[in-house]
This record gives sequence, structure tokens and C-alpha cells, in this order.
Amino acid sequence: MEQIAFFVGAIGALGAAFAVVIVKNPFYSVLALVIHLVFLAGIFLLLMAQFLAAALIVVYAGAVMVLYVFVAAYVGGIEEPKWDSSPELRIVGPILAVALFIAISIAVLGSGLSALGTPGPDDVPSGFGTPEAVGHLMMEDFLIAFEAASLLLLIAAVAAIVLAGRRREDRKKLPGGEGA
Amino acid sequence: MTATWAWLVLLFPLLGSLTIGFGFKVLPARVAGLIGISAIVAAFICGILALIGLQGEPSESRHVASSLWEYANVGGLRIDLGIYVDPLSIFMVLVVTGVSSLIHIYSYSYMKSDQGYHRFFSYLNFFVFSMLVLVLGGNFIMLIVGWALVGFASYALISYWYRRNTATKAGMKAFVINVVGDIGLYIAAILIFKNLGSVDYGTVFEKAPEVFTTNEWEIVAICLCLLVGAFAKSAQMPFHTWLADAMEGPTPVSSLIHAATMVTAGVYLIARCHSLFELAPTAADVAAWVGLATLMIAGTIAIAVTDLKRIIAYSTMSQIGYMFVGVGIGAYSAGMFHLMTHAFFKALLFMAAGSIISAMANMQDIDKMKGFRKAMPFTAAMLIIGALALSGFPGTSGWFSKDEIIDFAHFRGGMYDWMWAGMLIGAFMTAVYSFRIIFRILPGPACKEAEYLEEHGHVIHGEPKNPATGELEDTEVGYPGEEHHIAEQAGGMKFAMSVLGILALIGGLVQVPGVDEVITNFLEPTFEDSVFAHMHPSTHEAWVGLGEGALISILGITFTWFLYIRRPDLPVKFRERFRAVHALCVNKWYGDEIIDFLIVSPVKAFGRFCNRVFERFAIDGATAGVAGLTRSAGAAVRDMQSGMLRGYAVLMLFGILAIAIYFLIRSI
Amino acid sequence: MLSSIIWTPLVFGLIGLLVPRRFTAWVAVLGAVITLGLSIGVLAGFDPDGGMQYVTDVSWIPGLGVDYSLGIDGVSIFLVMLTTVAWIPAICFSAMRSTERPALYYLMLLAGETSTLGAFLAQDLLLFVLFFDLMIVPFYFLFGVWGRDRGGEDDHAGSPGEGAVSVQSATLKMIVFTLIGSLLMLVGAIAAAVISADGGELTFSIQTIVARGLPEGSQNWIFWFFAAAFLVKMPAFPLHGWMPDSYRAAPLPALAVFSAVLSKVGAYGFLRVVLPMMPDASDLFQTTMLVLAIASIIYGSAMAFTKTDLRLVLGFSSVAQLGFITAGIFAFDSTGAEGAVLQMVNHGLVVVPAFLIVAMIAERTGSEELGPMGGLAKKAPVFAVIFLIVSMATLAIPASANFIGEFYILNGLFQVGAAWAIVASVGVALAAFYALRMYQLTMHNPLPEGSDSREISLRDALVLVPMVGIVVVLAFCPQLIIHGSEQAVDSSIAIVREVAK
Amino acid sequence: MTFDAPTIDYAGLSPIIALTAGLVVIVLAAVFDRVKRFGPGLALLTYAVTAGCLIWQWNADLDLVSGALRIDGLAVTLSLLAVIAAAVSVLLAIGDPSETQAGRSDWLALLTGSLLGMVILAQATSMLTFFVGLELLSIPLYALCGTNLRRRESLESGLKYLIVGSVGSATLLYGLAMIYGASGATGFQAIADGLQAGDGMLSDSLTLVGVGLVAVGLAFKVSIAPFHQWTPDVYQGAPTPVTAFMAVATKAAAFAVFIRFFLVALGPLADQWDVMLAALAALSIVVGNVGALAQTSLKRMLGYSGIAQAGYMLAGIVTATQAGVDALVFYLSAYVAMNVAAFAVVVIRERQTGFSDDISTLRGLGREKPLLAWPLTIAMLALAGLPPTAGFIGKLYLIEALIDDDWTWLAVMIAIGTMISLGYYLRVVAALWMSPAGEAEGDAAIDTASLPPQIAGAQADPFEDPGADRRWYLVAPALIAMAAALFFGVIPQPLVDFAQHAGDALSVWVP
Amino acid sequence: MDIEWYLVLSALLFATGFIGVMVRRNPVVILLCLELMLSAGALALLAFSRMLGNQDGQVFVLIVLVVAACEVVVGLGLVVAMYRRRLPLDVDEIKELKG
Repeated sequence: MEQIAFFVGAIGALGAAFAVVIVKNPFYSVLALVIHLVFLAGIFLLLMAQFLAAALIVVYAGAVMVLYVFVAAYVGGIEEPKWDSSPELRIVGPILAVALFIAISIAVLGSGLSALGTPGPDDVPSGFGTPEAVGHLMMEDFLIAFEAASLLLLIAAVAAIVLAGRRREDRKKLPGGEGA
Repeated sequence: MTATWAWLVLLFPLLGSLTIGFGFKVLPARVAGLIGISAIVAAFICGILALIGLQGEPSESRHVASSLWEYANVGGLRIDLGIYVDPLSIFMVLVVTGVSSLIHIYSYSYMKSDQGYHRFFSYLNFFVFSMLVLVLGGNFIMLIVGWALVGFASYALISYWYRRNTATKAGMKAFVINVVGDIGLYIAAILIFKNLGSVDYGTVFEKAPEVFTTNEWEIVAICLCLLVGAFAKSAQMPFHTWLADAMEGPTPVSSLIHAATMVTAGVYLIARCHSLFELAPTAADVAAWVGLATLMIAGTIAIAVTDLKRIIAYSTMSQIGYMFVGVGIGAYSAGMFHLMTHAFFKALLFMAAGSIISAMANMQDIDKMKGFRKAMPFTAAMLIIGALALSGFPGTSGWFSKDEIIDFAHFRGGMYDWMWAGMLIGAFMTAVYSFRIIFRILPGPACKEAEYLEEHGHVIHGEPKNPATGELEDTEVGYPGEEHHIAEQAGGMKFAMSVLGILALIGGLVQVPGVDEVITNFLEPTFEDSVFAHMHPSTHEAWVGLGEGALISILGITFTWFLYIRRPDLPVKFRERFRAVHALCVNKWYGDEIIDFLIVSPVKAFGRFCNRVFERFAIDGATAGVAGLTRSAGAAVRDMQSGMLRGYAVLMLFGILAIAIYFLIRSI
Repeated sequence: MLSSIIWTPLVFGLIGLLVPRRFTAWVAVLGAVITLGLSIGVLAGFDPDGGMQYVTDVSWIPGLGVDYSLGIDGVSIFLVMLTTVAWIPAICFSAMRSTERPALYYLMLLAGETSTLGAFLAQDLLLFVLFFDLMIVPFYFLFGVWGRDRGGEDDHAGSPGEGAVSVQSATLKMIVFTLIGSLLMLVGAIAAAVISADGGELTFSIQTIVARGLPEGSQNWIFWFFAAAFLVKMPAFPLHGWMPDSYRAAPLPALAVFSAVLSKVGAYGFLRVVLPMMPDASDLFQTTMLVLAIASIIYGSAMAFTKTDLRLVLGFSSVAQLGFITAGIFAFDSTGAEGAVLQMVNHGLVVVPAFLIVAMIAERTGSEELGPMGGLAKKAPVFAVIFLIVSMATLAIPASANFIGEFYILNGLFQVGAAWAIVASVGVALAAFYALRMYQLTMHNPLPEGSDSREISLRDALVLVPMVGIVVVLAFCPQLIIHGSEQAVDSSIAIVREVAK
Repeated sequence: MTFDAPTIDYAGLSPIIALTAGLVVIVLAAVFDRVKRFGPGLALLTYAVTAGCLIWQWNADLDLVSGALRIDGLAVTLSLLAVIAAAVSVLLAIGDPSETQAGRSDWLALLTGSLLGMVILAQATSMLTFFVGLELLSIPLYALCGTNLRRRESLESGLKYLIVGSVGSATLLYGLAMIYGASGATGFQAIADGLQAGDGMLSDSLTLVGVGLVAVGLAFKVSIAPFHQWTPDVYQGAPTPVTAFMAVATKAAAFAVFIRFFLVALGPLADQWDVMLAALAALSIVVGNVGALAQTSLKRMLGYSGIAQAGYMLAGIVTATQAGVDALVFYLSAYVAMNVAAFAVVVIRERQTGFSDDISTLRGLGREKPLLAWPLTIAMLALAGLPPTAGFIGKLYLIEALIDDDWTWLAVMIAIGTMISLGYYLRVVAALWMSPAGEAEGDAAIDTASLPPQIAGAQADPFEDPGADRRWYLVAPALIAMAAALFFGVIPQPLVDFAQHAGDALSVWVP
Repeated sequence: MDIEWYLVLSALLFATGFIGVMVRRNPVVILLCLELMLSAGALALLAFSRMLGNQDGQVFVLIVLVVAACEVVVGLGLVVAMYRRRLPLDVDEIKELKG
């Protein structure tokens, strides 16, 4: 059962990921990523990360992807031209990437880590991966990381305003001066 | 006391030189000349006083070493600022200062209208000072110092008329060849120090026989190195080429340096180091053979060339060849004797020649001179006296001194007999070339310059041309100036020539075989340790030798008379007939060309190679190569920096992969 | 005391920034004179047999084991004297002419003096390296800012025959070459200290490192790191590639001290650092170094007599002279090394007036190209005589102190092998040729059109005559230097002599 | 389940708290126009308080908040450097087009946020704080690079930095994940313990490849070749105050975590990674130096030079000794001074010449404006490692550390790199002093053609400021930094002590 | 299901994302590919977290999600700014800075 779930999830996630890379239209790419995230959330569940699976769907596939869609709509779904100024990158890049995949796989499979050959320990703490457990950890051991992440969101918001916000002087068609 | 006088001998010319040099703006020209003369005369007097002091000593301790201060002293190589006074050096001092005094007096008049009067006398005094350092120096380093300073002074005087390109070239040639000789002395001194632990004459000559066995390679090497110096300074083969060019200097300079004093330094050196040469007979033979070769070759050249001063210059080379043979075969006092008499008659000849040259408006070609007998009777007389002495006419000084050397060679026998024969041939040639001058320029109808002199009582003013190149000369500096009216009227010149004339005639009488042997006796303390000191031909043998000499000389003179007076067409015919031989002689046996080919050209070619090829390609090329390599590496880096984001990602992935693979390999 | 010698010039240079423009030069002169006075004071109290004296030792960067450690011995004292003496004519010469941006110019000149003195006085290896590197900085500015492009189409002064040189590339070349060596030397110096400390307390004190000794294997590479620095600085064949361009571009007063003094730092470094610290390597590479030295002599001489640019003639003659000095040092003989020390001083004393004379010649002829020159002696006998004395000293005519130096060097070389000395002495003959050629082609021969034979001005004479006077005095008493430095020289080569046996 | 609140040492946390508070205030200030003009003052006050707190915690040596952070000598010293750099950037940004266009407070908020990330990063001892700190550092910087919205290059640099930077972050994350898997821990000390406890994990492929990926991520941040390619582009394109901040502060913070992660968490593996880092350092030295050779843009040249300088600094980590860390921190401190001096002059010069940073615009500056020329000159000499500047002592320190640990070849690489570097540093000096004041070449600093239509046609660049060399807030940083570069070249010991304070913090982990 | 499978899947996703960055030219799509790479990292973290029975990794992943979101926000902000500035939305066309 677990295997089937995994392979379904894996094939789905992978397929969607390939689609992201391959499809020409950015809109479809965004959609493909949403699909990828859904499958990925499923795999998260298999790894006993219920809270994260939920977060992925809600926050990510929901909120963030909406942003993508908006932007894609705003700038227009431009299809990439067939012409490529440096076609060799199209060949060299994937070859190297495949090599990297092989390298990482060898590193993982060749590892002497004894726990690798197992599906993971059964005696996980109760509530493993539940919001409660994760929340506890976040508030106890990783408080700083959590707070910093929140500040990061704040800063990202400011950055978005700076970059994308329409400015007064733009509207007035005036060059900016001191203290604008 | 002797030492003090000797130091004063050095001091006066130096002071004279400096006074004239520093005072060139304030001193009137005459005063400068007088200072110059008195400095040398003072030195001469001090020399005599030193002689008297020295003679007061017992014969076995008749040498004095004196040191002013430690000049340099490292690692046992101690060099003192010291002098060494013994009969040999005093002999040289007297000859040098004596002849120099006369030449100064001559110059006082001769250079009257030259604008560089101060400079001339300053140089002249400095030259005498250097020469005195050379002969008085108490160790090999002082010898080298004097040696090189003489070379320098010679350079300064040769290119005295420095606006002439030919003069500066000649100066350079003389200087560089002299420096080559200096290097020979450097190496000799180093070798001496290495083997004997000292460079002081006293120690060296004392220890040499203990350290070296006869003809040991080191002593031979030392002597050969010394000989390099001696040959260079004394214009012996193959370093002879500079001497003829040195005639670019004013005539008194030729007279002083290139006849009477400086060029004899080599002879002095061998005499001074006779104890070393006797340990290395091979080297001594080399000296003698080279002397012989030089005297013969120089004789042939002197017969062929037509430049008055050059003829005398070659004759100088030739006579010094005699001296080399003399000191080379062990006839030290004979060599020194000839050195002295040669100083007299050669100085005289140059002075007389100078007189004629100035009358010819600086023309030196004997082909164009004629009939000066009447125009300049005094000069003509002096010229004849000089020529007689030079050719060893019986009774003159040259007869006694030259034939003593020739005779000694015969006395040594063996291979030295060959030298004897060679020297006799040389003597014949001497008579020929000396009287060639006389018969060419004195008799006959007067040429236009002589005629002018006769009519107007002063010399003609020709175009100031460089005799060597025929270029117009710059009259602002140098000779002859507009006011140049000397011929033989000037008292100073006449006085100097008369004194020398008398000495040339009777100077030989100091050493007449069987009668008196002043020179030999005087120098005996110096040469006492020599194996040849007490070997000399008997009086009878000596007189036989003198007779041979007289015969050769008279034969030569007669032959010349026949050739130039009776059959003046013959020389031309000879010249036509033996064109190659004549060309060989006129071109100085191609000595310049050979040296040029063997040394100068390769050195210059090497310089050009370094400059144009090596520097450009190897040095600059390597620099540019490294720089270019760096730059092209930079270009490669910048090319990779294409601005293409995707390219950056690929390179990054490449880096990641490389590191991952490195670690994968490490983990195995 | 030694600190005040080092820093006085810099202080005066900084004062020069504050005073009005017209006083700047004279403040600089004053600074140089006071420095000379201080150094004379040191010389007066110097004991030739006293080893290292006037020692200052203050901890400077304790965290790195670097001390501000100064001292003076028989070798350094004369080089310090040379430095303080040589700088005065250079500054005076400039002071008598108008200079652009004088404050900066004199600051740089004096900073150059400070750093050079520092290099001669440093007894801490790193301090030495620091000053060695520091020297090049003010000269970079001096050459770059006050030098000019040479040999371009409209530049008649700069020997068009030698090709065009731009100041920028020339100075860059100079500094890159010099630093190639000195950065490697920095690595070498640190390695020497670290290796000799061998886990103990790290110190850069030269004496301590010498006392501790270095293992032979390390010596071999450290030796070359140092040698590279010193040979480039000299410059020695074949590392002289920077020299022609920068010599041609440089302003002459700065070049005078550069050539006179800075080149000696390299030779001094061999004596002070390399020989005592790396005796085994020095012994091992003796032949190589001698070959380089002799090659420098021959090559430098050959170049000197083919070049027609006066600066290059002097520059390559320096290559040859420094070859002699190196050869003397690597003879490992007390006469050779002493000759080298003597020659360092002599050459320095001769080169300063020589370059200043070149400047004066250029003022008269408008050119530094030998070919069309001549006849300058016509109305300038004093000038000619001064130049003659300088030329004669350059060619080491016997009776000059240069001769004694050269003779001792040849003698030292002879102890290594006769062939070395004989080949080296070829350089003596060539020197006669190029020095005399330089003199003749400028002073003698006919005076060409456009040249102005003008007697040396009194002011210039005041600059040159004292230098020439020192040369003449030394000619009479080279023992003055020999006596003072003999003990120090001996101790410098004592270790390597021990090894060489 | 009970909630065990972690113990919080507010004193130790005070720098972060101060900075956070300041950040919040600055963000809020953006809302109120009246307060806006006090933005720089506010930011400087914040940084001053932060610096005060850091100095207050000078001798602190404790873990904070359940091992997420650690305040010790290393953190304090490197945070201080970052704070100084940020303060300078605030000054340099006054009146800068980027600051004006982005909105002063917003711009300052981004800067402060980035600085906060750096301070956290310098103290991070857990992978989570490490990662989040790094992102907090980076993300505002991406935005800052793009803040000169009118300049195409600025946006380009922002985008490039963001994309390549995110790839780097992802790689780093992957590496961290692998190390987490191999060691079973996220705390640095726990990682070290975990790796040593597991059998054979010290040379396990999983661990090692993880180490490699982390190294890539960090090498990217400190611009080590071959992960350097963003550097010249971003340095050139970003607004100069941002470049100045980025060049200095990012390196300081990233090296802080580089040191801590590699020496503490991966300390047991030092033998595994040292050769790799040494190779990277050598490659950077070569690539950076040769790349800089023919540049005409001063900022771009400084970018390449930054790559080379990062190579030198990385050598300090290679040794894995305290001396190496000391040398690195010393060099970094000197680097702050030299770069601030250089960039301050670039900023002034840009405003005077219509935003061109071409080297030719510097020609003749030595004659006309020595007060501008000298800081740049000293900066170049210091970067080139010539005495009497701190740059020389820095190289000396590094070489000493390297040789002490038998990395002589790397020391020689540093020497060789320095030689090459003369070729471009001195070109700047030559332009300043050795060229006549000249016609600046390539005066097309702003391609007016590609300006947005609404402001096309505007004649002069409104930000051009010919009197920029008289603005104290621009000149003072240059002069002070120059003075520092000289002072610490002559009297380096205070800075050595400063650096050793950083090294001492690691005395438990490294020899 | 053994943990390796998850890890290999994550490696595959990582490589896919990387390929996307290298071959795509639209910045928006490149941002999507960056999401892929980050989610690959997240997956690896979760796999290890599961393998170790240690929930630190889960918290880490949460942080990663935040980070990814922030990157997206800034990235899209830049895209919008460029669009307003009429710059081509094609990374191959954005190469003013080079050399």
C-alpha cells in the first residue's frame, strides 16, 4: 500500500516537475508546479509530516501560487522563442544535472548509514509530525529561527513594496528628488 | 731622509697639476707654464737629493721603503700607500723628471698660442706625477695605480684636442688597450698575493725564490700576466696599435709620453720584477722574443709610412723592442741604459719634428716636406743629431746603449744568437728609416712652407686641417692658433733641444765598455740578486760588438743616402714592385684590422646581439610572454563571464559536480 | 637614535606639506641634512669592533612575533651613510629647479629615504621585508607622477632609437618585477622564522633565526625566494627586464638615489640575511649565483656600450657593477665580501652625481641621446672635469676607491677559481670602454648645432662637488670604510665559510 | 504536553533585540512622512546601539536560546564589522538615487534587515538559524540591488543575484539536509558529536558530499570561484552604497558562519575538506586577479578583486587553526577599511560624473582633488598588499598562519596572486596621479534611450551632484577608512588583538 | 518504503529544478524551478527526519517553506519592476553586465 502510494506520489511529483521545466507557457508551468506540490504533500504524509503537508497545500499551493498566477497574468504569458542564443547550454546543462543526480544518488546509496535501508524507526515519538509537536519544537528549541523567519517575511513584504509598488513620483511623472 | 725627498718628488708635480688646474681662471697662462716647469724641476732636484741620500747608504742596504698610511687592508691583503726607493727607481725618477723638465720648457713656448694652456700643463704635470707613482710605488698596487694613472694621463693628452674626432678615438683606443694591460697586472698581483701572501716589493722579491721553483707554472703565469701589462703600456706586439694613433696628441706629448717616459714603463716593470722573471725564464724569453718581433715589424712599418710623427712613433716601438730584448735576456742595466739614451734622442727627434710640423702648418706628411735645411738650420742640426743617435752612429749615445744589448744577446749564445741577428737587421732598418727622414725633408729645393718661413721669418698659416682626415678643424680650441708664430725662434724650444742634443751626442759616454760603467755600477744594488748581474761580455767582446754596430749603422746610412739622394727613383720603383709588401707595412701589418677582427668586432657584435636580439627577445619577450599569459587568462575568465545567467548556472553546477565527485572519490 | 635617523626624513616630508610652497624644498633639504647629521653622529660613536650597536628592540606586533628591532653594524653603517649622503644632492638638485606639486614630491623623496634607511637598519626579518617593500611605493609615485613618456614621436630628449616608453607601463613593470621578488621573500621570511622556531616561540629576529639555524632542505627553497627579491632589486641579469623602461621614464634626481642606494639593498640583503641564515644553500648555489653575477657583469657591460641613451648606459653599467658586488659576496672570501661592501658605497657615491650630470647635460643639449651629442666641454671645463672624475671612478680606475673594491672582489673571486676572476675582469675592460665612451661622446668631439656648452652653475656645482669630493677622499683612504666594516663583514660570511669548508 | 519555554539571556541577545527593534521602528517610520527624513539618523542610532550592545558583550561566551545562537568573540567581532559597513552604507546612500527611488525608510529597512541576518548568521550555531540567517541576509540584498529602479543594470543585477543566489541556497540546503541525515542533529556541536559517534561517518559519502554542497553554498556567498560569477555583475550593477555594503558585510557574516560551521560542526572532518577549500582558494585567487586585469569599470574591478580577496581569506579557514581564523578576521577587518575607502570615493565620483564608475573618470584626480584621490590610492595600495597599510599586515598574517600549518604552496599562491593584482590596482593609482585630467571615455553612464518613457527627456540626471566631494557624510567615511587602513598598517597590534579575540572563541574546537 | 527511495526522488527533483534553471529563459519559470529545488531539499530533510525519528527536520522544512515564499515574493517583485521598466523578460536578453 505504502509503495503504491509512494510511486503514485513520486511519479506525479516528478512528472509535474518535468512539466514545469518543459512546457512553454508560464501559466502551465505554474499549474504544473501546483500539481507537483499536491503530489509532494502526499509524499510528505508518507513521511509522517502531516502538518507540513497541510502547510504546503494551504500556504504554498494556495497562497504563493496565486501570486504566481497574478504576476504571470500581469506580465503576460510570453512563450519562449524557439531560438536559443546558446544552444550548447541546453545540452550541457541537463547532462551535468543528470551527473549531479547520479553523484548524489551514489552518495546516498553508498552511505554506510545503517538506518538508510529501513523505512525509518517505528518507535517515533507520539504525535510525530503533528502541528502540536512541530509547534512545540518551534517555540522551544527553534524560537530564534522562527522569529527570524517571521522577520524575513516582514522584510520580504517591504522588498515587494519597494520593487513592485507604484511610486508617487511615477504617477506624477516627475523625476525623484531628495526625500521622495 | 731619502724617503722624504722621494715623497717630495711625488708631491711637487701633483701640487703643480692641482695648482694649475684649480687656478685656471686666475692664473695668467705664462704663470701657469712657469708653475708647471718649476714643479718638475723641483721634482728633478728632489730626485737628485734623494739620489745623494741613497748613495750615502752602504750598497747592500741601498733601498728604502716608506709608507704614508695603510691604504687598504683586508684578510691579509694589506696595501700601503708606500714607496720603494732604490737605484732603479731613482734612475727612472731622474730620467723621467729630467726629460720632462726639458719637455715642459719646450712646451712652454711650443704651446704658447694654444687656448688650453692651463689644461695642457695641468695634464702634463699630472702625467709626470703618475709616472713617478709608477716608478716609485712600493708595492704592486701602487704600481698598478701609477700604471693606470699614466694611462689616464696619456688618454687625456692624446685627446687633448678633443674637438678632433680622430684625437678622441685615438685616446679611447690607447686607454682601453692600457686597461687591458692593467687587468694583466691585476691578475698578476692577485696571483702574487695568493702565492706569496703580500704585494709589497720587499717581501715579494725576497720570498719568491723560496716559494717558487724555476718555471713553475704559477710563476710563469704571474710573469706572463705582468708581461700583458708591460706589452700594453710599451706598445709591444700585439698591443702596439694604439701608439701610432697616439700621435694625435700635441707633439710635446708625443715626445714626453710616447717616446721618453711612459712607454718605457714596461721595461721598468720587467727590470723591477727581474727576480720573478728569472724564476720564470720562459716568460723572460717570451718578453725577449716579443721585443724582437716588435722591433723588426716596427722597423718595416717605419720605413714605409710617410707621416713624420708616425715614423718616429714606430721607431719608438722598435727601440722599446730592443729594451725588451735587453731586459728579457738579462741585460738589465743595458736595457735601462738604452732606455735613458733613447729618452734623450727620441725626445729630441720629436721636438725637432714638432718644430717642422708647426712650420708646415700642421702638415705631417714627409712627402710634402722639402728643403728645411736652410729654413730651419738649428732644427735641421738637431734632427740630424737625433737621427745619428737613433741609428747608432759611432760615438753617439745610441751606439753605446743599443749595441750593449745586441752584444749581450750574442754573449748569451744559443737561441739568443738568433736574436742577435734579428737585432742587427733591426739596427740596419733603424738607420734606414731615421735617415730617410733626414734625406727627405732637409735637402733639396724648399717646399712652399719652408720658403715662406725663410722669407717672412715666421711660419705660414695654412687652413687648419686635421692631418688624418683632412677635415677643417675648429680653431677655437687647440692648435695652431692665429697667433702661432713659433718655429725655432722660441728660446725655450731651442734650449730644450740643445740640452737634449748634447745629451744624445755624449750621453753614451757614461757607460763605455772598459772605461766606465756608471749605469751598471749604479744599478748594481738592485740587480745584485740576479744571476746575470755578474755576467757580461769582456771588454774586448764588447768593442767587437760596438764595431759591428758602427758598421751596420754606417751601412744603413749610406744605403739610405744612395736610395734617396742618388737614386730618388728607386724607392718609387721598390714601392711599385713590392706593392703587397709595401701595403703590408703601410697598413702596420694589418695590426688594427687583426685586432678589430679578433676582438673589437666580436665584442661589438656581442653587444649588438645583446641589445637587439637577447634583450628584445629573451628578456622583453619573457616579460611580455608572462604578461600576455596572464592577460589571456584574464580574457578567458572574462569570456566566461558572458552575462548569461544560464551560463553561470551551468558553471556553478560544474563546480558542484566537481566537488561532489572529489568527495565521492575521497569517501571510497 | 637609529629611530630618529629613520623617521626624521619622513617627519620633514610631512612638515613640507604644511609650509607654504616656496619653503617646501628647503624644508626637505633641511630634513635630509639633519638626517645626515644624525648619521654622522652615529658614525662618530661607532665602534668597528663592537658588533651590533645602537640596538633598539621594541615589541611591535607581539601577536605575530614581529619586533621593531634596529641595530647598526659595520656593514649597515656605511650604507646608511651612503643613503643619507646621497639623498642630499638629489633633493638639493630638485630644490634648485621648480618642481610640480613640490610638497608631494619631497614627501615621496623623503619617504623613500625613510624606508631605505629602515631596510638598512632593521634587525628583524619582517621589518626588513616591510621596509624593503615600502621602498618601492614612494618611488612608484616619484617615477610615475614626475616621470614622463619617452621616445615618442615628438620627444627628442628621450632617445627615440630605443623605442617608446610610457610612464605608466614602465612604472608598473618596475613595481611588478620588484614585488614578484619581495612577495616571495615575504613568504620566505615567514617560512624561515616559522621553521627555525620549530614550534618554539616565534620570532623574526635575524640573529635568533641565524642562531637557531634552518634545516638544509628548507634553506634551498627559502634561499631562492630571497635571492629572487634581491636579484630583481639590483637588478641582475636576467631579471633586469624592468630596468630599461623605468630608468628612461623616471625623473633624474629620484632615479639617482634609486640607482645609487636602492639597488644596494639587494646586495646588502645577501650579506645580512641570506649568507648567515642560509649558509648551506648559499654554499650549494654558490656556482649558480656566481654565474648570474658574471653574466650580469658581461651582459651589463655589453649593453652599456651599445646603448645610446645616457640613462641606459648608466643603468646597464649598474647591472654590471652590481654583478661585481654579487660576485664578491658569493666568493665567500673576506677580501671579496669587503670589496663588495666597499663597492656598494663607491658605486652609490658615483651614480648619484652621474645621473645628476645626465640631467645637466639634458638641460644643455635638450637630449639624452648620445649619438648627436658632443663638445660640451668647450666652455665648461669644470663641468667636464667633474664628469671626468665620475666617469673614471665608474670605470674603477686604479687610485679610485672603486678600484680597491673591484680589486678585492677579483681577489676574492680568484680564491674560488681563477676562471671566475679572469672572466669577471673582462668586465673591467668593457667598463673602461663604456664609461669613456659616455664621457667622450658627451664632452668631446665637435659641438653640434643646438647644443649649449654652458659652464656648470655655482648652485649645481655646490651639489656635485661635495659628492665628487667624497669620491676623491675615499680614493685616498678606502681603509676608512674597510676598517669600519671588516669585522662585520667577516662575521657575515663566517658561517658560510665554515660550511663551505 | 507542556510548554518548556527556553531560557533567554536577554543580555546576550541584546544586539539582535536592538537591531530588531530598530528595524521595526524604521519600517513603521516609512508610514509617516514627517519621520522619513530622520531615517538615516534612526538607522545610525540603531546601529550604534547594536554596536554598543556588541561591545558590551565583548567578553561574552555563551549559548543563547537552546543552542540556536552563540555569542562569543567570533560573533562579536564579525558582527561589529558588518555593523560598521552598514553604517557607512547608510551615510553613502544619503541622496543616492536608489535610496530615493526605493523610499528612504524602505531602503533602510531592507539594509537593516540584511544586517540583522548577518548578526544572526555570525552567531548561528544551529543549521536552522544558519539557514534562516543566511536568507535574511540575502533576500533584502536581492531587493536592494534592484532598488535603482531606473537603471537597467540595477534590476539586472538584482535578478541575477536572486536567481543564482537561490540556486546557491538550494544547494546549501541540500547539503545541510545530508549532513543532518548523517549526523542526526542540527546544532553545530551536536553535528560534530553525531558524526564522531556514528561509525565511519567521518569519511562517509553522504557526509562528504553534504560537506561539499554546504561548501558550495557558502563559497557562493563569499564569492569563491567557480561560484563567483554573480560577483562582478552584481557589484557593477547594484547601487554603489549597496555594493559597498555587500562587498564587506556579506563577506564578514558569511565567513563567520563559514568558520563556525566548518571548524565546529565539521571540525572533525578537517582533514577531508582542507584540500578542497585550498583548491577553491587558489582558484579564486587566480580567477579573481586575472579577471580584474582589463576591467574599465571600477566597481566591476573591485568585484573581481573581491573574488581574489575572498580566496586569500578562505586560506585562513583551510588551516583550521586559531591562527588561521585570526588572520582571516584581521584580513577581513582590514578589508572593511580598504573597501569602504574605495567605495566612498566611487560614490562621490559617480555623483560628480553622471554615474559613471569608469576608471578614466578618475584621471587627474590626484591633482584636482587630492582629498578624494588619497583614500582611493591608499585603498588600492592596501588591497594590493603594499606597506604601510593594513593590507600588508593582513597578507603577512595569513601567510604566517599558512606556513605555520604547512600550506606553503598556498602562501606562494597568495604571493603570486598579489603580483597579478598589482596590474589592476595600480592602474587606478596611475589614473589618479599619472594621467592628465582628462576627457572621460565612455560617458554614456545612463543609457537615456532606455529610460522609462515617463521620465525620458529629462535633461540632467537629477541625482548628479558636482559638490559631492564636499558632503561630509561622503567624505568622512573615505577619510576615516583611509586613516584606519594606514593606522593599522603602522600599529597593527590593536587589530591583531581584535582578530585574536575572534580566534580565541574557537579555542575549544581548534588548535 | 525504504528511506533511500525518498532521497533518490529528492535528488531527481533537485536535478530537474537545476535543469530548469539552466534551460528556461523566462524569469518567472526560473523562479518556479527554484521552488522545485527547494522542495527537493525539503523532501530530503523530511526523509532524514523520518529516518532519524527526529522532528528537527520538520521544523527546518517549515522554515524552508517560508524562505521559499520570500524568495518568490522578491523575485516576482523584481520581475514586475523589470516589466514596468520595459525590460525583456528573458534572461538571455538581460546581459548588459558581463566581461
